[in-house]
Amino acid sequence: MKLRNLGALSAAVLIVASACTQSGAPATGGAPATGGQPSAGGGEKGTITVWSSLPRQGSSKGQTDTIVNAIKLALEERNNQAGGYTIEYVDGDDSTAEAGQWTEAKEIENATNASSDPDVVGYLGTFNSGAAAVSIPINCRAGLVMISPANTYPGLTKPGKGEEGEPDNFYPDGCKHNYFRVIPADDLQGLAGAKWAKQLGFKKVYVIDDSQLYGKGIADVFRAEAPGQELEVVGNDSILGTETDYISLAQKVQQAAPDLVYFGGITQQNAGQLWRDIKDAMPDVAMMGPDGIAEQAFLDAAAEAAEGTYTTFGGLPAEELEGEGAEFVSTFKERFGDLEPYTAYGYEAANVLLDAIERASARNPTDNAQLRAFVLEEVANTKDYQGALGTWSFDQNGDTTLTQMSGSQVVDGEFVFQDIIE
Amino acid sequence: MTDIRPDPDPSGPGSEQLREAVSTPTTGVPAQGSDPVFEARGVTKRFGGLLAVSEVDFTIPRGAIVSLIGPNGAGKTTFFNMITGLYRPTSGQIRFDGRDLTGLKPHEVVRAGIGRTFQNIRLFGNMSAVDNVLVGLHHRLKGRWWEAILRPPSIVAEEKRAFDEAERLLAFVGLEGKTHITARNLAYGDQRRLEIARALATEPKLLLLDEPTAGMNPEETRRLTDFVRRLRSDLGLTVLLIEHDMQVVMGISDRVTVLDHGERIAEGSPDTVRRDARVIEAYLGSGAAAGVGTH
Amino acid sequence: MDLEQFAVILSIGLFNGLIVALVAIGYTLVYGIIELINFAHGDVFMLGTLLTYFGLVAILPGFGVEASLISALALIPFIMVITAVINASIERVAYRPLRNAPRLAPLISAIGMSFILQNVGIILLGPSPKAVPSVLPNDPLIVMPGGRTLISLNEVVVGAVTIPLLLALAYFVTSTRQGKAMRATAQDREAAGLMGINVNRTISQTFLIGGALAGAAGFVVALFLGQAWWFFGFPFGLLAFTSAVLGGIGNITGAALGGIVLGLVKSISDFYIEARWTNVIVFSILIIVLVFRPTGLLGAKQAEGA
Amino acid sequence: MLELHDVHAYYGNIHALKGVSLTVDEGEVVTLIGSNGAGKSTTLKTISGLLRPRLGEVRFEDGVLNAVPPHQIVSLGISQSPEGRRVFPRMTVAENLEMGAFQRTADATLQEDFKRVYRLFPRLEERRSQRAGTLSGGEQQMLAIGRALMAKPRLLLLDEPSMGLAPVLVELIFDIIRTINQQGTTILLVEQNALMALGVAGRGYILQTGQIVLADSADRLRQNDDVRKAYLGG
Amino acid sequence: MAVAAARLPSPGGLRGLARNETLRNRVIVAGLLLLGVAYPFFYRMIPSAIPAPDLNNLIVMSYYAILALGLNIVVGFAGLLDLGYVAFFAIGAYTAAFLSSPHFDIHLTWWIVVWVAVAIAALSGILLGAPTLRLRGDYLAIVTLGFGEIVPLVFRNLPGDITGANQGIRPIDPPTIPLAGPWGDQLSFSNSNLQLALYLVLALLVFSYWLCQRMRDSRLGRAWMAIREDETAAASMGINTVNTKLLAFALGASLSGFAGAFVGAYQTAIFPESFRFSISITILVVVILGGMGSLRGAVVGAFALQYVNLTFLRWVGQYVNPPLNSVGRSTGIEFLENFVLHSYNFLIFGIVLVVMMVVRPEGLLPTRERKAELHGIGVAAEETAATADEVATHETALEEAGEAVTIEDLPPEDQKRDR
Repeated sequence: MKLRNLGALSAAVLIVASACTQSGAPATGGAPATGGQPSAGGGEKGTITVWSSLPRQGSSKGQTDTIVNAIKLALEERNNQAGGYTIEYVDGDDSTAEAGQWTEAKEIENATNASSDPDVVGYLGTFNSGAAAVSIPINCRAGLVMISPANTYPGLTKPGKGEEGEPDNFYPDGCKHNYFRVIPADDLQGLAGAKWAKQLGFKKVYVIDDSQLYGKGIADVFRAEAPGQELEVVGNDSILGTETDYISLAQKVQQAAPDLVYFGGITQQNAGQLWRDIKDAMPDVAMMGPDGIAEQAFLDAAAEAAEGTYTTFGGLPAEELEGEGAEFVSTFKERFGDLEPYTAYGYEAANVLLDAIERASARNPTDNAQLRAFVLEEVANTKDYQGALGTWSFDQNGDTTLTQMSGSQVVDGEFVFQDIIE
Repeated sequence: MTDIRPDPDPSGPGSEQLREAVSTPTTGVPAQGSDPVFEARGVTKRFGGLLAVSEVDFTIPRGAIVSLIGPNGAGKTTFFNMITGLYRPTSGQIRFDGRDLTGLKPHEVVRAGIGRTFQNIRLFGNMSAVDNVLVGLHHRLKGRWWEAILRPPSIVAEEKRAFDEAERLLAFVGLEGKTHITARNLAYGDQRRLEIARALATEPKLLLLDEPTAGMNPEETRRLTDFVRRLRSDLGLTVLLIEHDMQVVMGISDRVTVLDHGERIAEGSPDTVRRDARVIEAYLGSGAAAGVGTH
Repeated sequence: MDLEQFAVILSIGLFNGLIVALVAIGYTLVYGIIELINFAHGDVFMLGTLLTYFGLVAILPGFGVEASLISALALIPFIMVITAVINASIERVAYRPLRNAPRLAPLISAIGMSFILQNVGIILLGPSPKAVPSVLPNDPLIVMPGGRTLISLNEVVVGAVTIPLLLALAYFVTSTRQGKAMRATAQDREAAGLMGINVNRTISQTFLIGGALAGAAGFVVALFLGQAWWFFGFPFGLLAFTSAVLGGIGNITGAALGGIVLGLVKSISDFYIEARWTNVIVFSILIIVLVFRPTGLLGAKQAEGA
Repeated sequence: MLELHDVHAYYGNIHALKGVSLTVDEGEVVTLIGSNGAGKSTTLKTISGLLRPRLGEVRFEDGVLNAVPPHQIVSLGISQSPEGRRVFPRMTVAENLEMGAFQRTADATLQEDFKRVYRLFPRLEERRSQRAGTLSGGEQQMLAIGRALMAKPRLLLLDEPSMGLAPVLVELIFDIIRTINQQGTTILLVEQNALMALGVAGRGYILQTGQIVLADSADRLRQNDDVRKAYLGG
Repeated sequence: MAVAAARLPSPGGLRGLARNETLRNRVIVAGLLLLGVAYPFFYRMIPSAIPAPDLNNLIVMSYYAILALGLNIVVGFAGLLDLGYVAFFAIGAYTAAFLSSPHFDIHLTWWIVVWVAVAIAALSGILLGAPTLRLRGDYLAIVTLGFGEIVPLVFRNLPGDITGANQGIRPIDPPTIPLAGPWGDQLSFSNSNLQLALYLVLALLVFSYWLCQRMRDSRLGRAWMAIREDETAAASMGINTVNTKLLAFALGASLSGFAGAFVGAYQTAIFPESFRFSISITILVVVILGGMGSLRGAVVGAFALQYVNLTFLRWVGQYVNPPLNSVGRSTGIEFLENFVLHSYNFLIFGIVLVVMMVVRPEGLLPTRERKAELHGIGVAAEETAATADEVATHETALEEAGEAVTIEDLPPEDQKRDR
């Protein structure tokens, strides 16, 4: 009996309470759990928060360490201030040690916590395209802007390039497009890969993907573009990334006798093992992959099997940057050591956001909720931006207008820049 | 099958069902002989190459107390397990109360009216005494799983009646006041009694007792023997015993069947069996024939 | 169908299966003696790959020895001893105090140990797989008329390490005094104690043997697949454990057989179907086998009392 | 030879033995009688080291056994045929016997003892390579006793050797017990079947709820009215 | 014997005690629920020095509690070790996703979908159980483990237009209640409104708890426990063990479907990758940590584990990480330099599990029976075939000496039947 009464009571409370919170500011959210940079002094307009959500554990850690450092550098250069606000930075982690990479639950948790905190005005991330697919809708509903330094899955922004219904279903209930990226998407990279393969003189290619959003997407583009580049696709395979070995798969590849093996996927999906087993079976075959394997972790895992591997990258390698970019590279090297491919993109994403905050602040928002809305608008208005990556704009989809791709090859255990692929 | 109805007068030793059984003339004492309630024909059980029970014919007259004896490994327990549905006979037929039981599942055998106890007491050790008996009542209750959740009045009443019935059964076997004691914490003799109460709760017409006196001292054994007699006289049950204690067997049984190496080597009244040369050779030994017995 | 290709696939499956068998036996030995699914066993194997890695990149160079096949083989006894001791210590710490607890308690404690070992792997090696210096040449040894390699040198080394270990174990268990003590302890611990068998020592011994086999398997995998990775314990452990159950858990021959069967299933499925379906196929086979043979391929029939 | 002095033993916090004192002299057959739950098997477990006494002392010859682990007690010369036989079902008869001699490595007299056991139990010799689990109950009991003898004990502990056996076998087993004793092994016999036990034993102890309530010669115990009533069924 | 009987409270007294317990329990439950309902209004005022969970954490704790209650039916009540419970979770979540998302362009309201998810999860429980339930113990465990691996893999490997493949399914429609007038047009129970989502999951949790409690205290509950204790004896008492075990599988799975439907709608997205083996293990650990068969244990276990995982370790990390990191920087030890406490959550769990099993194997809130089994009253030293008789033996000894352990001998908190 008691229980039943209580149920009715709580139902009533629930309706009233939620009606209240619906109309007012959301009464939910989480205090930042991770420590950020302590604010120096404190801006006259108060403190606002910027999140990043990146896989801080697992094998992407090498990459994300440098991205976080780049973000911190960008903040330091502005003394943790933008538009009169003191910026608090939360270094969010969307991975778990046990998974060794990003997980949906963690990404959802981050997006939920960030978007429900009214002081959060920007969300830098994500690293993995799959993670973005999860957090874009959450942040979109809350009107929180996202700038990714690394997502390359086309469907996140480009109609007709991803799955059916994309990208509209990332922006549900007509919420305002809140997602931007400073890196070119994979439709360009997949195409670049195919173009480069042709330039390098390959004829027959075997395509393997890691059955993840990013890897499969890029492999699909590569497959689709191959005929146009006079490449014959002689075989196709998907792996899960948790297999113990690929010896049998290597046999299958060998039987198809390609002169190039293209892998759409990332290091963390067991790329090293795949490389070793294929190289064991076919020592002379050439191998190519996207930026997902263009990192130190791949070299550690594949070792000598990595030698000669071609990688494409959706942008320019650090050493090819000029002007402001070159300046950044030297400062960063001095402070933190070597750069990874995405480091400069993390720096650029942070700066774009901070500049947008300056402009939004100038519009004198009444409260942080309005500031958040203004920041979103100002990020979208980024035009002819002169940054570390050059001069570029966001197009109407939220993509960068930069389309330069670069190709590298592993020589003596290091990625060596080879070519710019237009 | 008798429904468990509310008992207006809980003063008696047993429930309505129990008293009903006493007053039913067809199951009175000792209307045996003519009317076999249980019948096994040519029952055989093979385990791989091992012939555990071979072509055994066996009948139990209604209302009788029958014992099954034989050396260790003679196939007694295997035979028991075939009756109760734990094993399926390789060949042969088992009939009970006009029904063919061959190949039925254990719970179907119970529902047909055969209850049992185990040689090495198998109570639900971590459940209370009354819950053990309630499990015995399980198949006589009607509550379905959704009714367990919704608890309509009929189920609440049924549970109440079942609880009362269980308490009456506990009292009947002499466990009054031990309703909520966890079974494993009961004394050895009480565990034996509880096992019988649990078996009685299944409302058997035939009760199978597997070495009920194992581990009891002579005094306890005597009490138990009396109790088994009461089962027949008060409840009109037919009883089949497996027993090693020849004093019990000879004292209580109307008929004795002897198994050896899976075959029936003798059957008849205790006296006949005791004098049977094959039985003496295979089982009893000369001392027993001379009347020494094991106790 | 290309028969030569099929032969190659079978040979790959066979050698993979031998490695799995080594790990599987560790599961089955422990299960046989204390009826525990030792979840941590796969991770002890993983530590074997780790030790091999450190042995080749740090220890050997530290002694000024060049990493080669011969010097690597010299590492085996050390690795086996270390993993054996680790495994026995796990038993001492996490299972022995639970000897008389209900079945699930040591199982949970085993899961706990598995978590601990995985994290030790992460701490020691970092989160990414690390390439093990390749000292194991894969020169073709038996080449078929069509030109394909049936058996290569590295596979022979796998066989040369695993098969003698399997045979030695079989001899140990069936014919030596300690092996018999192990079997007796498995069948009736208390009675074994009454025979003068030191039960605790015998159980420790079982863990030592299981751990040593896991270490050897870790060594072979590190060399054969060329990687050490904290995550390896899970897929290998799952495969090995499934092999043990498939063969009839507790039965050593069964575990070896199960390992080889699953090795074959895996290579065939990887090649003829797709690698990502392999686990689905492996587990479907397991379920089907168990539905029709509830105690596994070579499992003991339920004892029938008469 | 064996002396228990005021031994207290517990299962968890159940006080199972409450000050048991008894002695067994060289060459004797002593029986311990009691109803189910009186603590008979517990007493034997305490002697063979499976259970540690919390108080009191177990002395064998000149040593105190209290803290000696079971496997060492066997090498001191005490072996036990446990209740319920407990043979190793998936090992052969010969292997079971071999396990009985586990503490005696590569002893030259081992073959002698095999012969002795096979002489006592010819059935076991017939079935030496059969798995113990496939033996009948009586054969398993013989194996259990034979296995205990393989340790060449000076003191043999027999726990309920007649349990679950057909009368004809009970007699056989007791005959063999007598023979074993005549061959020079001291025996402590725990039995439910008090009549038979008192038939072979010289002395007996009556154990009740963890305490010795009566100790006397077998003959006098048989005459004792209380004993008759409680344990002899008459 | 007479002594023991005299000391026993009368059955009526016992039942009276039970009634008081129920009343007390209800008051506690009501209090906790009120706290849960009020929490969103004040938790942001809690000073950061107190590690208070945020709403998302509370929601995760709650749906883990539902999952644990479901698995508890299978493992705790019926004694069947299920290592692949995540499969049913996946099935529930996918059902919800299929029926209310643009994936098939079906947009049923969640309030209907949740029941379909429950039904389909239950059905798959039966489908898995029917051929495999005759397997015993660890064989059943490995078969369920295999099933738990297969199901997410199949969702992941099938073509995208069927299951969404590796990309999962998104967006999933959140549960909504249409509203009119000044409050906006609808209430949405998803991660865009954590407060409402919390209320929804709490309601589901209370409902699940109530279901489990009712089932346990019924004919069915007794049958499950009888099977857990001794399957052969249970069959010999007229229990159809196959059907009863199937029912345990089905009802356990249905709660998992319940949680799955909620999680899909709450996250508005699902991915095959989320349904890993570690989820099955985590839920099992919750059940055992809480105390097998104990309903309160399952709930408390889930809250405790996820609280430590999601809130507490981070909070501690705030204080522990920076000094360790600076030590690492100054000493050059990379491990310390990059040390993040909560990333070692599984290491910490591992240690907790081992220590817990060694020190307190019956769990945090064991049922009376389990506690009795493991401590004090009637502990047999050996788990051998003779156990029952052994214990009986020693009990006899005690009882005859007038030392029988009766209910009154237990400390007061043990007298209630954890019910």
